Amino acid sequence: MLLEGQERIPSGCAVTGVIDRSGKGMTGEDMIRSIAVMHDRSNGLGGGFAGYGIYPDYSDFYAFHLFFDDGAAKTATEEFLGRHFEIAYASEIQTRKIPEITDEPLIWRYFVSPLSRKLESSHLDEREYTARCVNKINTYIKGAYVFSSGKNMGIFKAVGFPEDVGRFYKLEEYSGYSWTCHGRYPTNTPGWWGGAHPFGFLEYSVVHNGEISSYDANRRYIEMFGYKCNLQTDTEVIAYIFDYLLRRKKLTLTEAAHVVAPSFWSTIARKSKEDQEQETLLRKMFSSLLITGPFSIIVGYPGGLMALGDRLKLRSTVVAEKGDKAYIASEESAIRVIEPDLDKVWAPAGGEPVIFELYGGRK
Amino acid sequence: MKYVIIGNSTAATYAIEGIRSRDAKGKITVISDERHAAYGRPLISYYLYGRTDLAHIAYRSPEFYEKNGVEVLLGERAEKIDAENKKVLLASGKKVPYDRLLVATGSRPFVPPVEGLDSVKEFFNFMTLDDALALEKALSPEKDVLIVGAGLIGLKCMEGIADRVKSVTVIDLADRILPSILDEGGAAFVQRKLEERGIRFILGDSAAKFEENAAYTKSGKKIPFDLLVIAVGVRPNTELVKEAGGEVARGIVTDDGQRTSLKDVYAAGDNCESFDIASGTRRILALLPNAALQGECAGVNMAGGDAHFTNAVPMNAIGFFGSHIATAGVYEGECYEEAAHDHYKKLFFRDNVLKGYILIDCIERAGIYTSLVRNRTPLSDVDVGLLEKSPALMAFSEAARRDKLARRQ
Amino acid sequence: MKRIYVKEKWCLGCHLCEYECAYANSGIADMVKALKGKNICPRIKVEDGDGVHFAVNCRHCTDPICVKSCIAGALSREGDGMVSLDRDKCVGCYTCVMVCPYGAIMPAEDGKAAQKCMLCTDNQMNGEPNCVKHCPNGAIVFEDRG
Amino acid sequence: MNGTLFIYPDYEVVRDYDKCIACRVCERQCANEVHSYDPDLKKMFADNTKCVNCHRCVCLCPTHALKIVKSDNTYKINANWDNQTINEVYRQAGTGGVLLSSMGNPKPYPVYWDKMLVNASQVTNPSIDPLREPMETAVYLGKKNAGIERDENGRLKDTLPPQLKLSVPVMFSAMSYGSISYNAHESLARAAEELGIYYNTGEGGLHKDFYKYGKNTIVQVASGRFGVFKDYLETAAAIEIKMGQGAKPGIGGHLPGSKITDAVSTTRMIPKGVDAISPAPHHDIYSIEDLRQLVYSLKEATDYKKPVIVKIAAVHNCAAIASGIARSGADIIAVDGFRGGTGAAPTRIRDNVGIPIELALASIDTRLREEGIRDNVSIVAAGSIRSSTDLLKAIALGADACYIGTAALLSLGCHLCRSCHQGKCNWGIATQRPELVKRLNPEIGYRRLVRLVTAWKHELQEMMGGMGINSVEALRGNRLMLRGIGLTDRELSVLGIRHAGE
Repeated sequence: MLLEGQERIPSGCAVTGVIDRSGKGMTGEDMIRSIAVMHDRSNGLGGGFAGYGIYPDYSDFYAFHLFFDDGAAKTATEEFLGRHFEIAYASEIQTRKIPEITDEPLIWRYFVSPLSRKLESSHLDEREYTARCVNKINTYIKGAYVFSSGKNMGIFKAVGFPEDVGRFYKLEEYSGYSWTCHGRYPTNTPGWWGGAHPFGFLEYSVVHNGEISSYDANRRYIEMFGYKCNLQTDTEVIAYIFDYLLRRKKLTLTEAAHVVAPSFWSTIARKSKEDQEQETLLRKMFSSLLITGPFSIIVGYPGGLMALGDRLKLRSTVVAEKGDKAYIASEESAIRVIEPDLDKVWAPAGGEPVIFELYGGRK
Repeated sequence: MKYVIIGNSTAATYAIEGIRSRDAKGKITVISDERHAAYGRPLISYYLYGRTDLAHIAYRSPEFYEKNGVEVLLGERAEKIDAENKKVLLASGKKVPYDRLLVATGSRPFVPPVEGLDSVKEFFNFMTLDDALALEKALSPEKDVLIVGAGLIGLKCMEGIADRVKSVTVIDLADRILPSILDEGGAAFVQRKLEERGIRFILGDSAAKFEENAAYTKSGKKIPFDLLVIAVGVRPNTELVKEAGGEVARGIVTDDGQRTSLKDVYAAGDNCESFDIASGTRRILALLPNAALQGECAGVNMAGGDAHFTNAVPMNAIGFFGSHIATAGVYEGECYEEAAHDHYKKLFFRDNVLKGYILIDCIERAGIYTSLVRNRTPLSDVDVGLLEKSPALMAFSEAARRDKLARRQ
Repeated sequence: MKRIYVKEKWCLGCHLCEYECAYANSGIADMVKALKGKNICPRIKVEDGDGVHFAVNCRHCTDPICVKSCIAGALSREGDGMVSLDRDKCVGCYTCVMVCPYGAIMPAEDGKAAQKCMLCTDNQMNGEPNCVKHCPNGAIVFEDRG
Repeated sequence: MNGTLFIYPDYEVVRDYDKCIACRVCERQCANEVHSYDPDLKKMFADNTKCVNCHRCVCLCPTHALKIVKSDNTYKINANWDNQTINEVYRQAGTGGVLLSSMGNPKPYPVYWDKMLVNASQVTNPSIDPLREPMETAVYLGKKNAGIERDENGRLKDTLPPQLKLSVPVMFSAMSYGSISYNAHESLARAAEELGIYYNTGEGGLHKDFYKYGKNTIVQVASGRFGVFKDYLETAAAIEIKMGQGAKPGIGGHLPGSKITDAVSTTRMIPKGVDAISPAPHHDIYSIEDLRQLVYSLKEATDYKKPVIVKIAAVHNCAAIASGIARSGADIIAVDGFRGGTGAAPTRIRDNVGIPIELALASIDTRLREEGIRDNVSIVAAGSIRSSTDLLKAIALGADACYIGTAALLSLGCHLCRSCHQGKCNWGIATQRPELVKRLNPEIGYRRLVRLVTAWKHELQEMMGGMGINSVEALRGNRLMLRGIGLTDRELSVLGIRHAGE
């Protein structure tokens, strides 16, 4: 059978996320409870979490999480990392042995910072430099895969049901101000750990429920800009699109949402002249980044979460607020299970971005 | 408003429609000495010929009078117009008051005072439906018929009865048939056709004396017959107006709104004159379309409208045994002529207009010629060469054609 | 009222309208059976000139001279404005032929009555004029121009 | 032998005498004078030698008594020397001239459109019903590679070069007034206006009457520069530099003097009755840098307000050429495949030069993406887009929009008799003879074009909906939606698609 990257694998899923806008830390346990309610939306072939604010002590370093198939891959990777980065700290990620999670690869964490000499001679900014290094490892080092590469955030994923994955990674030991979680229902993967979600790229992480029909149009376009869609998954391409629009084109989140899930032309025609101009311009400039087909995503980034669904609302998304906390999930029950008494619950319209950020704004 | 109409044929019918186009309420009374609702008067020959029957001969639908709120006094003869008191006196003694009066009394057959005519037992006029019904009763395949008069009425009568009697002979003082509408060539063409059908003509001669079953001509011929029809002409019924003091020439004199010289008295139809634009003279144009147009004009004006009838033109469509004649206008001026075995055609041009035409067995689209005569269309505006060959809208300018076909004219 | 109008600019002079008219008024369902071997007698006629063609049929005049000239009362203007011919009343005198300024009334094939365009209301076409339907170039239209 | 040999006609008129009513419509409608009526026999006859198989008579015969069949007259069967090949030798031996043909390449080369299959959603991803949901077909053509700039309020500034907005990704190909009739042009112009798309003047100038359709007009600047002047450029929505044409790559054009009527001569700004010859190359463009100069000359002339299209024929190295054009300042590249139509071309060139649009389009799109310059230009594919599926497949291969020429002409009545060069088009399209031109009533013609494109739009929407795509932007370059059938690995690789079942 073909792995992710060798073949395009559609999948259905469940997503959930939470943020405490006051910046207070939460363990990953609520996420586990939340995703467990949606057990039937996963099939045991992938689950994962992203936590933000979990590495306050190393917040200036890129936190690389890697899977290695074997020692050789690890050696090659560490050699590569050594040539490009200062490695502040490296360790195996602590896991809990449980019968539900098997066949684990080597799972390592590195806190790194680009070597200043190398960075200078590359004429790239630090993030671009780091991004390209991540791409190189993933593309060229056989058996090595960077699945998390942002600062002060981390992704934890595995083959299995997400609630088991959460226990496996001992998420009760981490504390973050925001979390997202994903349970996967792929249709034909043997289950490769790297193929589980969230998908992260630098600080951006994406969890996604859906199957986009615009995939190849989006992929062939985004690959013009140095991205390589090795996994051939929706989540990967969506993550790259947000990285491209937010980091490289410096669009706002809302603008990026208007690119990815734009209003219909007929809707735009009814908007104010100003909005018409802005949204038309975005559609004209980035028409190849329009995503069609069902999706419901949570984009995690330093300081916030954004929920966005496709413009026809072919996948459900529910958002809710309770005090400082805000919730996003595929189903309301997944929110109610962790906070039965909500201030406000609503279902955003298709294509309407819902953004929750720390009171201080994004980081 | 009380409208009274004396007469009940074409002019009367159109007068009713003319009145009703402006006045839906005023009372209309029609006085007729005939006992039938209005019928197509020229149809009496077609009735005998078998082209129509009593069920179809009516000029309008049976509900016409009721629908238009018309009181019809049939079999009542108007004796006198009391113009001063605005009343019509009937033979029955009734008096019918009017606010507006139309005299549409038409014409009557002229019967010449010929010696021995009263000895003829089977003697008929051919003017009314009653005439035709009476004649029909007398028809029989054994009978020889003599028709005096080779004009329109005489020859239509001839066509109507030819197949129902043993023989028909037509005699006329004129040297040709249909002298009022055909020139010599045309008359000869038609005569030849009719003679091929077995009709006998005695022309340039007249009946000088009658016995019960024979006529003696001026030239001394004896013509035996079983049945005699006199159709030498008609006289307009002008007496009512004349006796009331109205101006009468050959026919009743009216203005172009059909007003007589009597206040609130109008006249229309075969009893009055019109201005013939083709000849430029005032004359009686005893033609059905003319009666219709005059009647309608009179009706509109009686109801307070302002209609004018100004483009009267003599024209006739007549046919015998499948042969068809159409004529219009006057036969003066430069002539374009086609005389072939199967058709006869003459067009008369003068003063840059088409003055008249004679078409025999080539009547298709003749109306295009008629409109040129009626409208006095300048010939410089049309392609005369094309028109001579056949009537066609192609002969008009593109703009005129466009207007015509788009109904903008 | 909807009437038939012709557009000279687009008339190709193909004469299809004449055949379609003759067919429509034949009372025969099959065109070949209706027209084969016959000299047609259509109610619409195409005039051909030098590079100019147009079809002519009854204009359904607002003030129709034919109606006023009819000796039999067979022609009438109906409520909707259509000039209608009652063939049962017509005796074939052709006064209407003599007065129609468009040359749009003609003797019927049997010579016993006149005929004119009745906008296909009196035949198997149920009021959908067949000449209009089959004109290949939109040169004959059925429109309400008031 | 005096030099000309009788060649038995390829096609024969077959008349069903049981059905023929001798109405003579066929006779009146045949400009080739094939049909005649014998008044003595009261019978219609046909002279097959004059028939070009345009089907005018077949279509107009009211009793459907006519058909045209392929003649079964044959020389001795010879797989190498087929009838047509032999006849062409006879013709050339008789005339000593170059064989001329019209419309697109009729030879049995592979049609890749017919070897690609389209995907649809099942289970994991819902199809979308275009009758219930918006299904967007609008596209903007032009450069997309502008930088992000913001005003003092932080709002995005519109820095995009001029764009063409299409309500549906279809445009009418360049067909000059002269090669086609006034009425054909009017039909195209009015249809483009009603549809919210564009038609293309071709190299024939723009008739004064059609300036009012300027906002839906692409004006062409070709090697003969016919009809090019200030107003012409300013009236248009976009300007197309024609470097080549799919039907006849490498050669110019030739409109015979007989088609240069008063109006054509005025519009083209050339003498009446004299042959109009477009040179093979532009004599001011012998290299890519020369093209860049012309692109910018035209932009200068029109104040940078109009997109400039560069149209090339699909030839072997078109991907490299396109890469050069994408860096030349051009906003749009139009690529015309070898099955594209023409009003006249040397037969040998039409039938043997150039490559299929499918391959050219795929390689150009791939090449521009590899070089990261796909956003520099939009790509318009042309050269026998026959249906909505061809259109859809072209977009999935990477086209932003398609030009349709032959399909547009078919909807105007063309029956592909391929005799345009004879100037006697019985359908009033490829002719300047007034009595024939009038056979195409633009009132009918434009509506048929509108209906055709509308029908394609509906089909495109239906198929997009089936794929779960509700905006045509998400179909562009979406090659996963295509699978090859019966193609070799090499062909699949050029097309950049997988085989069906993979």
